Amino acid sequence: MDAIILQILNGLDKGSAYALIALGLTLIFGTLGVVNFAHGALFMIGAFCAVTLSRLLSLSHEVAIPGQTDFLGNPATRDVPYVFDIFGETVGASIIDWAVPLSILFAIPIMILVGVVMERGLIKHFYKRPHADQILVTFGLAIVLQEIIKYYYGANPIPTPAPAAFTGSFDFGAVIGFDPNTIIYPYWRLVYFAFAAVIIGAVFAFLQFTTFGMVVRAGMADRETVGLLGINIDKRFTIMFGLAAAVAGLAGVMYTPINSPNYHMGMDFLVLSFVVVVVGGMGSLPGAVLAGFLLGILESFASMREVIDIIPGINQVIIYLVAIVILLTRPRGLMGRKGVMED
Amino acid sequence: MNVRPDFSKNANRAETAPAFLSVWDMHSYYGESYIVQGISFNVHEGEIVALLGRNGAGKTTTLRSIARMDSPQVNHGEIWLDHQPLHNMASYEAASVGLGLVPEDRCIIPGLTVEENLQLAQIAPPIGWSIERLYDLFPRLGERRKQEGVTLSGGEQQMLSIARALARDIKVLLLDEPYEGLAPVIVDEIEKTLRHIKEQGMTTILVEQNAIRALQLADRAIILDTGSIVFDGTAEEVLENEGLRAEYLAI
Amino acid sequence: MFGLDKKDASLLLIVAALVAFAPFLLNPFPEGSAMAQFNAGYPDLMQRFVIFGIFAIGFNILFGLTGYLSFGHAAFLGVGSYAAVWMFKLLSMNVLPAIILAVITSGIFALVIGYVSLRRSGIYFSILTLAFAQMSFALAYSVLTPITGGETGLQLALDDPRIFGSATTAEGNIPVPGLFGLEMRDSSELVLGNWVFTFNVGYYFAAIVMLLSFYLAIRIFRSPFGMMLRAVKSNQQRLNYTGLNPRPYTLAAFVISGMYAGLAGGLMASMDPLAGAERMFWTASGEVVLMTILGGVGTLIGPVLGAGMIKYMENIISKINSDILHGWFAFLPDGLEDLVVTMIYPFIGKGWHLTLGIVFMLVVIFLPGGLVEGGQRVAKLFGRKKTDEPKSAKTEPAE
Amino acid sequence: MGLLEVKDVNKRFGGLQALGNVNLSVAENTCHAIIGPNGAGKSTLLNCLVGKLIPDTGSVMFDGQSVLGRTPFEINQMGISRVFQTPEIFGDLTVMENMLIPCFAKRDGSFALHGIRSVLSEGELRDQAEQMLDDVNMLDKRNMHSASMSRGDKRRLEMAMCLVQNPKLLLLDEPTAGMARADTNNTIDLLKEIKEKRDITIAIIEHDMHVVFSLAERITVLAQGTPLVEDTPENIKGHPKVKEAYLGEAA
Amino acid sequence: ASHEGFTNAPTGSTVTLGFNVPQSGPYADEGADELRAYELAVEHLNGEGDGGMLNTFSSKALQGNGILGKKVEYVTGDTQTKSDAARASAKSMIEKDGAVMITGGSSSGVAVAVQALCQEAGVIFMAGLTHSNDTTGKDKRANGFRHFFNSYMSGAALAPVLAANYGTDRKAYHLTADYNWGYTTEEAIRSSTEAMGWETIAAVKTPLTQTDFSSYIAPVLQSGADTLVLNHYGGNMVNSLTNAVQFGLRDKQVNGKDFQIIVPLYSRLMAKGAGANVKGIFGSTNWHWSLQDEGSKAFVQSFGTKYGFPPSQAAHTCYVQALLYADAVERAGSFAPCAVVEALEGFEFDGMGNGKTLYRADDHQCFKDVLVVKGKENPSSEFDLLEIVEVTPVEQVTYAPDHPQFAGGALGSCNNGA
Ligand SMILES: Nc1ncnc2c1ncn2[C@@H]1O[C@H](COP(=O)(O)OP(=O)(O)OP(=O)(O)O)[C@@H](O)[C@H]1O
Ligand SMILES: Nc1ncnc2c1ncn2[C@@H]1O[C@H](COP(=O)(O)OP(=O)(O)OP(=O)(O)O)[C@@H](O)[C@H]1O
Ligand SMILES: CC(C)C[C@H](N)C(=O)O
Ligand SMILES: [Mg+2]
Ligand SMILES: [Mg+2]
Repeated sequence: MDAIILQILNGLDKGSAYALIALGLTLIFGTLGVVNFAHGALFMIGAFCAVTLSRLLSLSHEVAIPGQTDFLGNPATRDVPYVFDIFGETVGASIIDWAVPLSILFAIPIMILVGVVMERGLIKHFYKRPHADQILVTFGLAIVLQEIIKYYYGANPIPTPAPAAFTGSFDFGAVIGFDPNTIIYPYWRLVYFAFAAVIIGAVFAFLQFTTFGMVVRAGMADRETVGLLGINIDKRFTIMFGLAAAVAGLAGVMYTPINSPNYHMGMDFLVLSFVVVVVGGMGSLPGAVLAGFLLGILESFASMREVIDIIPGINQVIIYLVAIVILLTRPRGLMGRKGVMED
Repeated sequence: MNVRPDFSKNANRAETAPAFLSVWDMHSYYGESYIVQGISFNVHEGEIVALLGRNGAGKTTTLRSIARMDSPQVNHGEIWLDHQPLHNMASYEAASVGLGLVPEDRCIIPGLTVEENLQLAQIAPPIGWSIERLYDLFPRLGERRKQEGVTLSGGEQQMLSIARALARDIKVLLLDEPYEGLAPVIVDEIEKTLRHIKEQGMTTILVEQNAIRALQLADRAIILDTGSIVFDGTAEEVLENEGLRAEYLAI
Repeated sequence: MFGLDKKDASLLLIVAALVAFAPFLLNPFPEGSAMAQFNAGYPDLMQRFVIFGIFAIGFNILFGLTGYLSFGHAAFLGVGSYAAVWMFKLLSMNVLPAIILAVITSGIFALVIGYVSLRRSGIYFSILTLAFAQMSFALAYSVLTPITGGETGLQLALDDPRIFGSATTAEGNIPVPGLFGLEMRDSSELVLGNWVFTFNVGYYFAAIVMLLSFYLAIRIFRSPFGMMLRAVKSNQQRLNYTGLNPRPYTLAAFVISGMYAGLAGGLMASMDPLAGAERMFWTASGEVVLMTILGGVGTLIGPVLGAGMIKYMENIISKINSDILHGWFAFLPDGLEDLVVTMIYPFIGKGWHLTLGIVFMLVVIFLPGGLVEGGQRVAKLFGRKKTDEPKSAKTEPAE
Repeated sequence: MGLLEVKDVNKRFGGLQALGNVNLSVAENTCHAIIGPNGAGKSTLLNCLVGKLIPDTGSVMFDGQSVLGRTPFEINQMGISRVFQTPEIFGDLTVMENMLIPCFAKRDGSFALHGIRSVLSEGELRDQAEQMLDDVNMLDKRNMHSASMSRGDKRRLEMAMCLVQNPKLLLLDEPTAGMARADTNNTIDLLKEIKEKRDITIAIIEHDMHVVFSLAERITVLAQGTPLVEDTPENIKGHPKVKEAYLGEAA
Repeated sequence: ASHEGFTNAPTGSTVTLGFNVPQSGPYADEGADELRAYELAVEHLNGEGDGGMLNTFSSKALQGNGILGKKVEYVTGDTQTKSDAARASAKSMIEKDGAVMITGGSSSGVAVAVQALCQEAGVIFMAGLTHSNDTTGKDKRANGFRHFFNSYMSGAALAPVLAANYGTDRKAYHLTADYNWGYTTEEAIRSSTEAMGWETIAAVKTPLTQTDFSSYIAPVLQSGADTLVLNHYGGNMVNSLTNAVQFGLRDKQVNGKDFQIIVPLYSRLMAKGAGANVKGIFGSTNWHWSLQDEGSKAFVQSFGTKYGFPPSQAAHTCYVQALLYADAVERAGSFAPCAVVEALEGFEFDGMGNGKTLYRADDHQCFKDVLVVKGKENPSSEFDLLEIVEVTPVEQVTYAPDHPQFAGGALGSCNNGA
């Protein structure tokens, strides 16, 4: 029982990561109909916003440590961050400690800018082009972005921890009456879950309670006609793109404490997020979110030792297996709209 | 025949153009295919002009050029509406200064209900008839307001397309074969509607294969053939001119 | 000629000539010169050009004609390789049975996957094929290690129970694949002044297979079957109401293109008898998609050009290092030399992916029809300046 | 016993009864018109005949066999061809290729691998196709990319594609909508001629009364999903109910 | 040894070596460090720079005038950490650039694939970073040599240290990367820890492509295990370790003992990726820059001076491999692979950072001391992440050539190629 609750918790958390990444992709791919292979790169850039901010915050000057030498035998130095000089050591240290949450504020404008520039400069010209061309250009872009990050940050993962206050874990089992240590859960993952819920809710609200979503959907189905109705659809597409980039970026920022970011993390997630979006059904935001959670939970269950013992290798293939079953039983995924990218 | 270009080349169109809508020396292309080959005409305020011609003559292309759609590309020429130059505008800008096109294949937006299709028309100003008023005009649409637009019958879609144009406050209505696929009674209805809005000052260009019906309604007629104007005159002239009717309209 | 019209026949002849003289064409720079780095006329890369050409030609039969975008085609290539290597291990080192089995196995595999995946269209189809391929990869990498060799890959061993032929050579090594005594890796060199040209058995064998596949592809493109496939892409609804069943057509196209992939896989294993699971990873499937688009979707020669371009960059650009760069620009004054080298350095060697990404973007932005379109534009520049084209710009499907 | 026997067919879309107890019998080698107001269910009825929709209840017999439960291509192979209300053609293909596909379907059945011989070697089929194109006056367009034709041309092409199959029953959903008058007249002649020459049975939906009355031998009037009357053209013309519900002043 | 008739016999005044390293993909940083080491080695071989370990190497055959008087040149390639790409790259070095020796790589799959290729083509392969038993076990080849240690050695070196620190009564839970290297490492650690009394509660395979290990980590505490062994490397290791620490495993007490995590194979670059999470965690490594023997000091000095940071174990093993090859050629007096094989087989040397080392003839595996390290609690710099706990003497990690973990396969005979 406790094992099951634990895996559900895990699944919810994994699912919220999938859902959040898929959400951004759905805005571009499911709604604007652009096969965006650079979406993973946006997620990765978001994560590197956090890395960059924490680097900026810990920008330091060197102070010699008397009496010590470094590995080459030269006098050793110690780095003192400038924030220590400005705010004093305690405040300075906690600013650095809180770099990841602070990055949210830092990342939003950057990601919107990235999204808008990408759309205006490139994607705009590809709405009417075949999907094949979109694949090639966004894949090319993804490689370029990835290589730029690799050039400046190296190929190795860069640890970017959560604030100390969130690093522990929480004995959830004890709270609901199980033995201690049976259901423990890291605080940051709870934060991530809550954060995902907020973002998902906000995006839903924005698209549900304004006509924006309807206009964009209409524009995707028939740009020409929407133009005839006096609507500047290009502008809205740009906004949508900026929004999607921001969602992807924030997913990346918040993900950094869970796994140290590296330059290819976007590619690692790319295929999975396409699977989630399609299983959820093209053009459906609730579908993407639902599929994210569903696949997350099933993946968690499939990774249980008891399950692997019965079906060896099931943890390797579960997501794809479930995707196949869903797509075969439900023609347009869980909640897909008719006619979106069906040909 | 009867083309009357009434501008001199370099005059300021906004001042010299006597007309409400004027098209001057317009050339349109689909990619490399040269379709509309330099046409000029004027439409006065409150007029209904019938634009006639065989299949492939370039009628749709002309309307789409005026509405500033992405294709065809207008490589040369000027289009003025009420002292505003349309030729530099994108289609949404043209729409916002008062141009309304009812496209030939109706272009009902998939995925949206009837009502949403109408609401969509009222997002960008200027807003015209209220949705309720449109339902009064086309009660069938009112009955089907929650149905997805593309599942409407052919005729119902045509009504929706016209209603959508009227939902915006437009100065010029461009109708591309509005009667197509409509039951004769409905055609009568729409004709009445067009007369009605003409009385209120609407300017209309009507493309129609049913030339007789169109000419009965129109003040003036323009006949196109392979991308050029071969006749521009009053509707009566066409009805009286046997040769013209036989050659270009087969009526 | 060969049942082709004049245009197609001359295309085939041109390709045949290019392929036959590739050892010369790809080695334009004298040995030891600074530019020799750009020579691509060595057996392995030439083999790769034609083998990936076959893969892409086959992929294009499905994608270019029917518009069904499979994102799991590498699985068939992988299956073909495994089948071929097993044939080497168990039967004989002759490449013919290996290739035949590779084609058959991948055909059967494609039949099963295609039958299921083709129940859906568009993106749903793409994801189904992707899922099947990823499952194949994951299982081949881990659980199926006894059959596939897992991460290491399936390779020959000194104790293989080969039925026809011996387990080891006289010198105690593993025998190499061949065709009735002709070893695939045999080469002869022709030295002309400073130029060295290599003629490799394996390459010419693969090249002949490629030409046959190319010829078959042209015939398929021009056949009623090919026309039906284009009709599937254009309007399935109409096809249905015209009394034709789209499913068997698409399935046949899927299986044919799967067999092409298997053929490529079998050839790969024949040139180099090792089959690794990464061959089936989604990036490998993505690569053939990119090759096809880069060259020109639905064109005959495009996919081959795309394959060549990507493989060239992967093998040539990635091998340029700063040492070589300094060598090239040694004639410049020192400061300038360093500057130039620093500016170029990010794009070569370990930065070859960056160059690749930029090339992808440039091609698709400036040549919407891929490299073939680029070729056509060049041809137009030099060729007849015919502006009196009839009204319809496009009267025939592009090359 | 007619070639086509529709018995008690019902079809609902959610709350809407699109077809209610439709009975229809089309006799062999006649031209039977179905008319009725927009949204009456005419196209829905056609959809039930070709396998696009499955009626909720009722039976559809063609040539003594039930069509229900068969796929569209099987039904076509039985001998029913359909022209759609909005043109359905192979836009990426040339006009000639568009014509050849039905020829192959007719000759080789619903699936054939055809080996790898060239399309060009199919002289006989090409002759057939050219002949048909000539009949609809489109021979000069045979190498054109079909998507870039005007809509009237697309419609003619679609009709030619259906005719070249030599179907037993030809279903036409507003074939002349948007067609120029001259071509409409040609089409009428063509259909008449073909019907005579090839023993084709035709069921036609049209709002153009000129076409209906020139072609039809029997007319069924559908209203709100149910047949109102079925009679000869003369009687329909004078039928007061039909006049009121559908024809309006046109009659 | 024959001098004539071998693949790519150098004819001019230069000799070309092929450095085949991962330049893209997850091990790109390691590849970059390997390449730095090779460039340094080439410098030293050609008599430039300070000579590095040439000065401390026990064999004095190398003169600093290239190899056999021929100036050393090199070509580089990208393995992409994929066997296919690695083989293609190696092939082009052999076929196009005339490389007479290939070295490098950062994964056992690649090493095994390229080793087999070199055997067929008739050139020498000096493996880079490869830790799987199979490289010199069932997939060994006569033309291939490995200086790096292997899974078995990691197990043998770690077990006593673990016993001393954590006792002999532990319940271990293994998470194992689901591929060849994972299997051999799990087997090695299991057999050596079980031999000293530990119990293995479970061993769960994790997909190589996994990035979030939470669903594998979460059940560990419930299982009653008090030790977690992460048979992961690279990104897998960074992520699984980070996840394990997030789940608070290290703060827990199970069976009355502090919960412990073990990472059998450490590398400094990976430790950097995992950040503070590595503190206090045991693992093994082939070499570390803080070693104080003369060879290591000389190497760190010349590498650090050139590049500004200390070398990684990847850099070290690659540098040594390059020197060992050159030395063997020099001693054999020929580039012919069979001659080089003969010179390397059974070769004993010292002064290369790991103490006295033997290239065993039976399987071409180096036998030398193995380091047991621990994540440092208070690092003094960004490079100072690991501290050496013990230098396990070579005797303790030596095994018989027919040890079950290395069963199957045969060296075959050396191949001179064309
Ligand atoms: N998208 C297109 N690309 C290329 N040519 C086109 C395109 N659309 C139309 N044409 C060509 O332009 C010419 C004029 O077409 P247009 O649609 O304007 O005719 P029309 O007068 O509206 O005819 P109809 O009465 O049949 O609707 C035709 O010859 C047609 O083939
Ligand atoms: N898929 C559907 N879902 C809901 N309602 C539908 C659907 N298809 C058709 N209808 C409705 O069924 C009715 C009959 O439609 P149908 O298309 O058969 O009319 P029609 O007689 O062909 O009209 P027209 O002459 O205007 O083409 C219409 O009111 C239409 O809105
Ligand atoms: C880089 C190595 C030390 C580990 C690697 N995964 C291997 O297979 O050997
Ligand atoms: Mg038109
Ligand atoms: Mg209808």
